[in-house]
Amino acid sequence: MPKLTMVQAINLALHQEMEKDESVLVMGQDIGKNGGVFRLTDGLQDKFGEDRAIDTPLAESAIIGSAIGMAINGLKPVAEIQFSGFSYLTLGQLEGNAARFRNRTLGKFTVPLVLRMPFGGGVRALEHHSESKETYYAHTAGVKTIIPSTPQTAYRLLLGAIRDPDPVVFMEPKHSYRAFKEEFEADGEAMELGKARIVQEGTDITVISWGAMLHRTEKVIEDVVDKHGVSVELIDLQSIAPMDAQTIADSVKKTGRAVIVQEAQKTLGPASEIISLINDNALMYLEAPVKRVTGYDIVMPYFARENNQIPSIERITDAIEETLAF
Amino acid sequence: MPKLTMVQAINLALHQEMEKDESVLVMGQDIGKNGGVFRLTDGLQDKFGEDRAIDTPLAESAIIGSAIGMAINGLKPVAEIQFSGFSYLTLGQLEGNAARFRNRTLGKFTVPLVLRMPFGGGVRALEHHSESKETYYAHTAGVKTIIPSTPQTAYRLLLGAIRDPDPVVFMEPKHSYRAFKEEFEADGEAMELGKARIVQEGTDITVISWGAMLHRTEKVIEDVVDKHGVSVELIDLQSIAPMDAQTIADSVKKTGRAVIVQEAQKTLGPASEIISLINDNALMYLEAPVKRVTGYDIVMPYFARENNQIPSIERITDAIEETLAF
Amino acid sequence: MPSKVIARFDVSYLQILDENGKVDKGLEPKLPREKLLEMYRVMMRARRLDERLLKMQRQGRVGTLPVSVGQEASSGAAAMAMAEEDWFVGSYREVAGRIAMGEEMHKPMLIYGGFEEGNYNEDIPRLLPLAVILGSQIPHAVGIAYASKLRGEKSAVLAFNGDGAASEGDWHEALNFASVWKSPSVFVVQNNHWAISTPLSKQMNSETIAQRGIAYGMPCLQVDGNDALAVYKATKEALDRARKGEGPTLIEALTYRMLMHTTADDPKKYRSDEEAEEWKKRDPITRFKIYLQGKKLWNDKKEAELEEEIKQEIDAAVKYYENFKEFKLDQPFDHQFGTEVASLVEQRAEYNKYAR
Amino acid sequence: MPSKVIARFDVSYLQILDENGKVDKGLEPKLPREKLLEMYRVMMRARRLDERLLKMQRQGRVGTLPVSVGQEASSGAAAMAMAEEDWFVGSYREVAGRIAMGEEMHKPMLIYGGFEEGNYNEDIPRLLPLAVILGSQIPHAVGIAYASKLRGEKSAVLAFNGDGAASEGDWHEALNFASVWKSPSVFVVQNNHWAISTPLSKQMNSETIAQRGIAYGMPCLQVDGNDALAVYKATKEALDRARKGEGPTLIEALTYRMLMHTTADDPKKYRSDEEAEEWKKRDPITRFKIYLQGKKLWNDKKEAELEEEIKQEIDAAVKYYENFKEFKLDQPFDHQFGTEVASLVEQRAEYNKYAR
Ligand SMILES: Cc1ncc(C[n+]2csc(CCOP(=O)(O)OP(=O)(O)O)c2C)c(N)n1
Ligand SMILES: Cc1ncc(C[n+]2csc(CCOP(=O)(O)OP(=O)(O)O)c2C)c(N)n1
Ligand SMILES: [Mg+2]
Ligand SMILES: [Mg+2]
Repeated sequence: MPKLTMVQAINLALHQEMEKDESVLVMGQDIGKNGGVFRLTDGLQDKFGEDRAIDTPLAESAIIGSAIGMAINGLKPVAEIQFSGFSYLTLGQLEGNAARFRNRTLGKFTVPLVLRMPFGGGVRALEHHSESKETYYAHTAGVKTIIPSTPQTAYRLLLGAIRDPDPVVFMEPKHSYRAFKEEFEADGEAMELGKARIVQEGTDITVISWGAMLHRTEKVIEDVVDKHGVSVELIDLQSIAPMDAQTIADSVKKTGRAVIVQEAQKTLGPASEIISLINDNALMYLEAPVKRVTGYDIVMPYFARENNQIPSIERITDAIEETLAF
Repeated sequence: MPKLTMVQAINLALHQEMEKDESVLVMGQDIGKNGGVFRLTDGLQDKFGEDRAIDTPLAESAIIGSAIGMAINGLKPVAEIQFSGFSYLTLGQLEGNAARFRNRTLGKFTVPLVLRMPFGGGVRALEHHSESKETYYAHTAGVKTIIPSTPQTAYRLLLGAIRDPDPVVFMEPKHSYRAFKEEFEADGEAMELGKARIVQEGTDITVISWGAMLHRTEKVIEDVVDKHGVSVELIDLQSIAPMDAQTIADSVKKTGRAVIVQEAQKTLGPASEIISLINDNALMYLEAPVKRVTGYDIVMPYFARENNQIPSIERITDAIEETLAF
Repeated sequence: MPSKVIARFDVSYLQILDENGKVDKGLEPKLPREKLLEMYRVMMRARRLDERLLKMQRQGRVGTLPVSVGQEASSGAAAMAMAEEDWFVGSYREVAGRIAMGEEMHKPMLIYGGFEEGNYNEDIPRLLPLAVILGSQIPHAVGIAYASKLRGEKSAVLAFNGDGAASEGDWHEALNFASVWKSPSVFVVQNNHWAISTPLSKQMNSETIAQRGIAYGMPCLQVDGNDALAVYKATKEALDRARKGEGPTLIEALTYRMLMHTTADDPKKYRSDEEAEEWKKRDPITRFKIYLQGKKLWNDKKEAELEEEIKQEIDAAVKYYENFKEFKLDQPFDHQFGTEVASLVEQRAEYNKYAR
Repeated sequence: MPSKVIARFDVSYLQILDENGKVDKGLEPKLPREKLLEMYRVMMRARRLDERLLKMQRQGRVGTLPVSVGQEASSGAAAMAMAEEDWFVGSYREVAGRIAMGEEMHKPMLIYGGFEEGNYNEDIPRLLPLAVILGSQIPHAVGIAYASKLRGEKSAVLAFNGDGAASEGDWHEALNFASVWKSPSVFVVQNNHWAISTPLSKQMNSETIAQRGIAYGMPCLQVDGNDALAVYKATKEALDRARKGEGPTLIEALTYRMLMHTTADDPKKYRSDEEAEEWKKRDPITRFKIYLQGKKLWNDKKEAELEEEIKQEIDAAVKYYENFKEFKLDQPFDHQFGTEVASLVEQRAEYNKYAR
């Protein structure tokens, strides 16, 4: 298998799953001929036709709203929102309907859909194109919220999301879309949703991150390990909701220290829940306060200042070193 | 001054502020002749006319969207969303525009508006009428999120919200609308936004709540104090964002124990941020894990089962007793 | 400003049975006698069910609820125009339409009693539950229709909303999608002149709601929504066209909300009794009864029999509802997800510890 | 289905200057010579600015950006119809309109260079910044107009959006509000036939966008958007009516996006070169130049002088932009709230510790 970028991996997952399962379709703005503004859906319309790779009119709420109807009536739509900054327009339908149909009808009508969207900064984009608002979705009972970090996990998690019988919000860190390639198994195997992934085992400190921040954090860890000779456990959260409390607690019980790196704003970002889960399940093992390196509680700045809002190598390094030294 | 309910207190605040400041107006569905479905705006149209107490067409996004325009052009609109369950339709405008205009234009265009909405359960209402989703707003940089708990604080906080130069989401615990009356000072004084309120000082444990849950918690505390002779500090959070980290930390440093009672679902409810702030500022003072009593991570059930989703006297009691005994 | 006209449009109005029950023979649909009798029966069952629900609410046996009194033709006759394979996507003021679909009478009692169990009908596979978020059901209708069409099924969707809901963004987005997709769907707007306390004049500034169809290049018309024959005929033709692949239709059914918005509402605060009295004369049921009588299909004896039958049906439903005590407390956890979620297993245990 | 027609509507089209620059004398607005020259100047400045921006983007000196080439008349001439006290509420493809409002050329450079500082003009109090969330600016326009009207000011709002944005729910909700409120506002839809890669035929299924006005009982018309005179005349009349209290108008300006959607887009993936070539013949600037020449208001010498003047203006803007280095790093904290917030004071300190 050649090495693939995350864009290629996601595209491949869509190709394979649409081939395998007739009820899967993709839809969204410019996803057909144009292959999506980031080319995630390239080639799908050519292969599966306009009816299964639908260029929709420009209306986010109706994209998910009609996808809900399709899902109720036997399809498995994978809808793309062009940038997560426009996905807040879908929250009425997502919270009010996608998340509720199963429960509302005691399982008679269900909504197996995937809402895909690129998110996050670092690509010199315009206003509204660089947000990290996974909290909106993770705080929505009845919806699963997934963020992959590598081509391989993006592939497997997307397969898992499409095959999941319930609505899944699938947020793609666009900074990692083409940042690197990876050796790759395209074996059609899905990854279970709801599980964090231990990227590297360690005993002195637990570092938790997800999406594009994971890679920045990995770099810091290499340096920290080199410099201080410590043993770091790195966890890729992957599933923002449901959150894998067990893996987090097991790790912190072992290391006694934790740092969380998130791109989202501080107040009520996923780190808040991680800290709370540590409080619930491993507080007495903590040897230092958990540190969170996050965006500030400000609106995402335009790109000239954006890098100061996104956790930097320096901030992550300081947080890890301070926590180790506490 | 006669005793007033929260409904009357809010109504009075609106009357006084519209009288005092010509640029204040109210708008929303059925808020005019009908005085709002909960009568919060009763009498305002009679007194100030249809142009300053506007019955809008039925469209939440345009209610806030047009209110943003009014605010940009010199008015101070107080817009009502009939139930918070329909407020998610406003998030696109709220996050994308209300929260951003000041920053986007370096202070040239600002959006002093208030978005009022009743929220929470306990009133045997229909689906979508009993939610507690303050997190959506509290996680939105550029917006303040306020929840009053008593007639007096509702009055003062609403005045504070209307006079605030930025968008404020004002969530009213409808279970407390008419639950009790209170002796009342209608002196036109606003309360500063962003501050928690110490309802009762104590030294053995800190209990934090807000909105309707505060009253249920107060009852439990009376019993616990009676039974165990402990000293409890009760904090009314009031301001979900910005959150009053100082008051929380000071209290926990003193007591070493904390319980949080929230109606919202568990994952990423405000309690998660409170726990994180305790972690950040007072972890080493903790003698027990912070306990949170919350809604479960399920869709709000219809009212026959709703009481099991809302923190009950028993659950709150157990949480406090367990934390004391830890 | 002088310039050239590049497009012309018009909106038609259909009435077959006038307010006095007089029928326009030229327009009268040729319906079998059983269908006509069934239409009357559906409307009567809906009316009596509403009346009983109101009473139950006043007695505190169920919670807040809306009733559909006066709107029995605009949803009931429309639903009777459906084919077996069609879908029904309603809002919450289609009691008659749901009854026409076969919904059992204890279902709304369960819903307004606070039980999700009222939201599905095991044997009615294409009847969606109530939609409370106004307008949000309309995109669902379009998606359902899309799926049927994609599979090549001959199935259409009949969707409902009120005059107020037509102001919502979702409504616009969905009608546009339907038009672009040539979706096999029919949109009935029950224009009952009020959205809670908001009159049409504050809801919109156009002569009809029907003309919104023009915006989407969608066939549209206005019908007398209290005239079961007109509603039936317009809906039937639209559904047939939808199934033939000719795309969607917008039907505005002019009707009136004869009672309060919900039991929590007091119309005296905002509208005159006279207006409501005026509309009583246009009652869809009375009118239809006169029509049946004129055709010698109905008489007092049959009326009495029907009343008795309905009473028994409703009594049985009430009984079912009142006996619905042994409900499963932790049902919300059964159907939160279709897969097991560890945190919810834990939370269910806590829930069950305290539930009652 | 036979029935009676209850309402009729039509949609008109206005063109004054045809594709060859021939003017319809009967329709020609009587504009002073200076105004005509200014109109040309505005369009030319916009065109050249766009071209320079494109070049800067290709050189990596600014980030992704959209240009408005081909649409200079539909926003520029419309803005020139405004009165001093009117508001301009745009989207992002109104370079000419903004220039007509007096925006300085370094402003867009700052925006696409990643600086919020490009978003305001100290001396242009009623020009709103770019709106990126499609359609979301339209309710703002309605609210701004409401406030002016409430205070009894004679001021109208001119709002813009594209053909794609007209599919958004906000657009529908806002136009309905405007109509109900008899809002002094004018909505110009720049129908440039594409929304990124989505052609009109997949965006809607109706002959015109103008006819959406019928849905709201709002006067509406279609104009040749590449004809500055038609755009000007239609907008002027609509704004005048708005200021007189006669309510809003919907204007569809037929135009064409001659280049890519943004610099990140490649139109070759989805549309034919021929289509774009066809539209080049309808260039709004060429046409207007022929008109001016016919009136003896323009010649090659003036053209050369104007080009030189514009070049200098743009060079100065680029210089300003390139010197914009000393920007305040913690600006986001200055304008997050109008009051002091304790947590942000703390966070600003951390930000400043790491910022660069
Ligand atoms: C999105 C949304 N906003 C507000 C409400 C509250 N609400 C319930 S019914 C109603 C009026 C609906 O009017 P209309 O659409 O005409 O239907 P009708 O009640 O007349 O049948 C309102 C405002 C709601 N259910 N959903
Ligand atoms: C709500 C929203 N959805 C999606 C986008 C992404 N997007 C930016 S421009 C564009 C196409 C807009 O087309 P149109 O309204 O016709 O304007 P034009 O670009 O042709 O001027 C899209 C889909 C957006 N900015 N906002
Ligand atoms: Mg109505
Ligand atoms: Mg366009």
